[in-house]
Amino acid sequence: MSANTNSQTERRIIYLVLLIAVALPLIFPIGWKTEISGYTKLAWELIQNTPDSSVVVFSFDYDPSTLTEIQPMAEAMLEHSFSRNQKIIAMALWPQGVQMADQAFTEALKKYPDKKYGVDYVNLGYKVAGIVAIQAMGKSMPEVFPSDQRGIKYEDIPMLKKVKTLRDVAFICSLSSGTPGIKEWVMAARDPLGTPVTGGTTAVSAPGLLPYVNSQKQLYGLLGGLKAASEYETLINKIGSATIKMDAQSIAHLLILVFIIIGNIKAFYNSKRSEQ
Amino acid sequence: MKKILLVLLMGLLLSFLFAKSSFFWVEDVPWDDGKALIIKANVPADTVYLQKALEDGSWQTLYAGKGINLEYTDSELNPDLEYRYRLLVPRPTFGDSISFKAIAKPIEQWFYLHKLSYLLILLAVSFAIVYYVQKARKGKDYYIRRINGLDSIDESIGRATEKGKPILFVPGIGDLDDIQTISSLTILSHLAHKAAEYDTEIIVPCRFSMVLSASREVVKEAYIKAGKPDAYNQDRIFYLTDDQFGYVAGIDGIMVREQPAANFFLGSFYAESLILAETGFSTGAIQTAGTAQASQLPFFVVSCDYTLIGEELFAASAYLSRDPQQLGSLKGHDFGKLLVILLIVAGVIAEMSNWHWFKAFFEGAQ
Amino acid sequence: MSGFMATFGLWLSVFFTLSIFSFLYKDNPFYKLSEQIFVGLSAAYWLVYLYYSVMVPNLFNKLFTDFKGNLILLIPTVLGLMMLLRLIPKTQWLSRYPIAIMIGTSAGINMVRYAKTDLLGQISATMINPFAADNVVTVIGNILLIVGTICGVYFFYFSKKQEGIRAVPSKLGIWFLMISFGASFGYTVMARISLLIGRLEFLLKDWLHIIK
Amino acid sequence: MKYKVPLIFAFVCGILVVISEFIPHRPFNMLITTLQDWFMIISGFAIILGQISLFQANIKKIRGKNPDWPFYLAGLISFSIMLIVGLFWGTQEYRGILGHGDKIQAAIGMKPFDYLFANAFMPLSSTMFSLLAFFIASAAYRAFIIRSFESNLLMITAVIVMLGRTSFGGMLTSWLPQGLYFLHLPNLSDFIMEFPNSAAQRAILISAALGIIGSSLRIILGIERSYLGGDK
Repeated sequence: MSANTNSQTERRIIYLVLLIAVALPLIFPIGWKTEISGYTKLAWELIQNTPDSSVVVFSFDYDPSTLTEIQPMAEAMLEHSFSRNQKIIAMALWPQGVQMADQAFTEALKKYPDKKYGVDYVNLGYKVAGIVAIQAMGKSMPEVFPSDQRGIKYEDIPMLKKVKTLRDVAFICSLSSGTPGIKEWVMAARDPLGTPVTGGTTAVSAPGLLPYVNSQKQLYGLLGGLKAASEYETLINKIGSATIKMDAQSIAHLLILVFIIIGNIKAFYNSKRSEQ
Repeated sequence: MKKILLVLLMGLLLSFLFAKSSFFWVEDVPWDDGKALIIKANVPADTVYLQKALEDGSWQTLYAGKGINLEYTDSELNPDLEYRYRLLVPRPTFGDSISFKAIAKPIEQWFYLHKLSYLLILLAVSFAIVYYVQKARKGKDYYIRRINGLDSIDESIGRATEKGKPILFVPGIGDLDDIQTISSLTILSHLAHKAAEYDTEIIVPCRFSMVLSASREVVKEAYIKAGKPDAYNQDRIFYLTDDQFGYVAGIDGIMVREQPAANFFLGSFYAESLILAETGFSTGAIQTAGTAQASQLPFFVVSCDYTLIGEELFAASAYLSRDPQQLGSLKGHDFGKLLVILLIVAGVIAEMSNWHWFKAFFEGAQ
Repeated sequence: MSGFMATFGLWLSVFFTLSIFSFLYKDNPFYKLSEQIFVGLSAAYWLVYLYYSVMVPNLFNKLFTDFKGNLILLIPTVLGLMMLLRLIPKTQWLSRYPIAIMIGTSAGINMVRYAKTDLLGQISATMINPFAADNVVTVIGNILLIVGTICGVYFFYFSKKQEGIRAVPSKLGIWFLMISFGASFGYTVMARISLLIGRLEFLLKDWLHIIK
Repeated sequence: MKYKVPLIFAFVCGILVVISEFIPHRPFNMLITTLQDWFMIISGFAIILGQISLFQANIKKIRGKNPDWPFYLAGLISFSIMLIVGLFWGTQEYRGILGHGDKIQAAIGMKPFDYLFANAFMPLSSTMFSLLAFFIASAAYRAFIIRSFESNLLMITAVIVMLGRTSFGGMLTSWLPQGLYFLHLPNLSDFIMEFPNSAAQRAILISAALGIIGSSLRIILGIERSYLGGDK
């Protein structure tokens, strides 16, 4: 039992040190710079090269639990899309995504106050059933979204006049932290319809989605985690929340490496002792 | 004779004008659901106007611009209707314009041709699975290689018996419609049988009521088969809560209080994988985990003694149960894997030899 | 009033944040309370949004504005109600009909979507000429990609003994899997730390005003 | 009857989806649209079902005086409050049964539903997940011990990626000459992600896809019927 209590104490020490190590750089920022990876660049290029006044879809498929990672991406990508004069359809495959979308738009509209609802952007709200909903959007969007969040009929929204199915949008950007999310968009929109899909996801999901960023561009670039968010902010010359938080991130990573080293030293001593 | 020739010539000219002029014509989009037409024009003019007849008789301009090699796809059409288009080529010197007309009806086809490769692969794999399942049902026994993670079962039960401590089995957080949960229950059946033989207690906390009733059934059956129906204790297989984190917190409590000698985490797991494996480790149990959830595998691999990776979970369940349905299906999947390997090799060779049609066929380019 | 409510809301958030963090020391009543409130709130959240964004526009509005034209929607409504009969043991069997429709439809969708994206899509994405790249690093990478995919798939091949020469690709396959798990682990560290940063930022900025 | 008809339903729906994937001709493309519409409505009811059973389970625990019953009561109360304010006064964008509740909005600054979301739901949900940061640190501490070749492979990759994904990792190796620049930590970490990681993930995707095709096929053909409960 004593070994157990011992490991309990050890565990609590680790927790405490980690807490302090993350808090300090938040209070005293260091200002390290990040390098831009190819995946982020690719996603940026898609938005950058999509022509003026194309209609695009931003799908908010996450909830507050992953807010820190994904919200900065959402804000940066929205801002970028607005700056390219694209018309944005917002929607959500997660019910909590609706609130996340509202927050992101409030942020982006601060920079672009003349964007008009219904003309430059629209919020269609949440839809249940994930991949089935996307599949149905491929056949008919008004069928899936008879009206927007405010109750305005789909047909009466100016920017949606020419958008009948997902084929008519220039790209889909899914900000997702699980299922349904990017994978479902690739499966039900990109592969059958050919509409480009890009997006941002948590660092947990990123490795599993990277195989889709291939020569066929099943996925047109991908933002994975806070680092990618800060890279995107760099690309659009924005000093956003992600950039500021990268210092804490770097310190925490280093600390975990230190933990690994200590753990190994301890294991080495233990094995020596048991040999004797 | 001359008259006939003249009439023929006239007819030819007319049919040219109406059916397919070489300046302006409409084609059906092949292999689709009959909702689109391609309008093509080739007129050496800098400005042309492409217009479509609306129901009220007016003309809607679809395109304005250069007339050379013009291709315009009009989509969202109704396959029952005929559509009329015209091309206006303005003649500024005369102050008027020449107009070409074309009429067409979109046609619905019976197959998406670009999906041929996709259909073929799906059919091949499906037939293989059905074929092997049928054969297995008729009594053919298929070989499955030994799976490393399964070695832990005997070791765990041995350890638990020695220490007089129970075994903890967690069937994952998926409901019964998840095949991972079903595989997990098959393994539970085998484990319960062994546990009954050695008189070791087995604890099964469940997240869903459907999983609970299935687990009870499975364990009870195993105890009866082992000839110890009296040793079966229904209260050790219980429902905790539907909530993900509540469920995990409950299991954590069990691990700390009961100190099981061995933990099995088999089924579908999400973010809680790490919490379970970490707490289990701190109690010193031998841990075996298995999931097809790729994002959670690293944590199990790192903190458990044995891990069934991805499809190994399904294979383990087929291996232990010898259920012909599962065995046959697995054999069918294996056929699919061989096909995949062959196709990849063939594809790489084709690409290196510049035969790009091969890859294009599988990409299903339209 | 609204000023007071804002302050109260802030303290509420702080209370919940700290209560959950207290679990790190050990399980305690504050944690349990927060956990149950969380469960209750999230269940209600789902229901509310389901009502407004699915039930109202896709079902109720259609039925109320044009009942005759949408008569067909009564079928899924009845099926949905049959689903709810699951709650009563006697009528439980009726829920099998809607469940069968849902499971059958998703099985069909899964089958075609996975076959296209994860099977066909990934196979053709691996059909590459490794030597077409313009630098050595990418050429090596491409070769690794092809070999790794093949060996990985072979690792999951169960119906042959993997001994002698047959064991080699399988062994290679497991190495690739381990590298991939390591990479995922590294990535996940980043994700989890980000979440912690988010919470600390809230405590330090919105509550304690230590950072701006 | 109790099993046969549902199995036929599952078969018809599954086959319809598969056929409409390949045949563009009517009636399939229209049937599938209808089926998808229905699916969304039925799954709406399925979510309601889940929430009601949660409600029931809590009531059962409170009645049975489970040792933790006050907590379950708190859960029940919070559920009811959130549901009632949500339905009565709606959310930020949706109008509730009783309208927008302008007076209440003026009093607390926003709609009560959004207030609860921002000040209770959001902190709870995000803090719950942030606990994992601590668990992952302790897991790394005790599990990344040099052992077998395979576990070392995992550990080394994890370390490279962890370093490569920070600003610090970039600085650590920025002195490398141009020729060795692929060893630069961010590049190396991207290389691992792009090639060996993608290869392994691809292998997992392919074999899992085969497994899913197999089980879906078994469900459609009615060979696999455990989802209906009861017999095998």
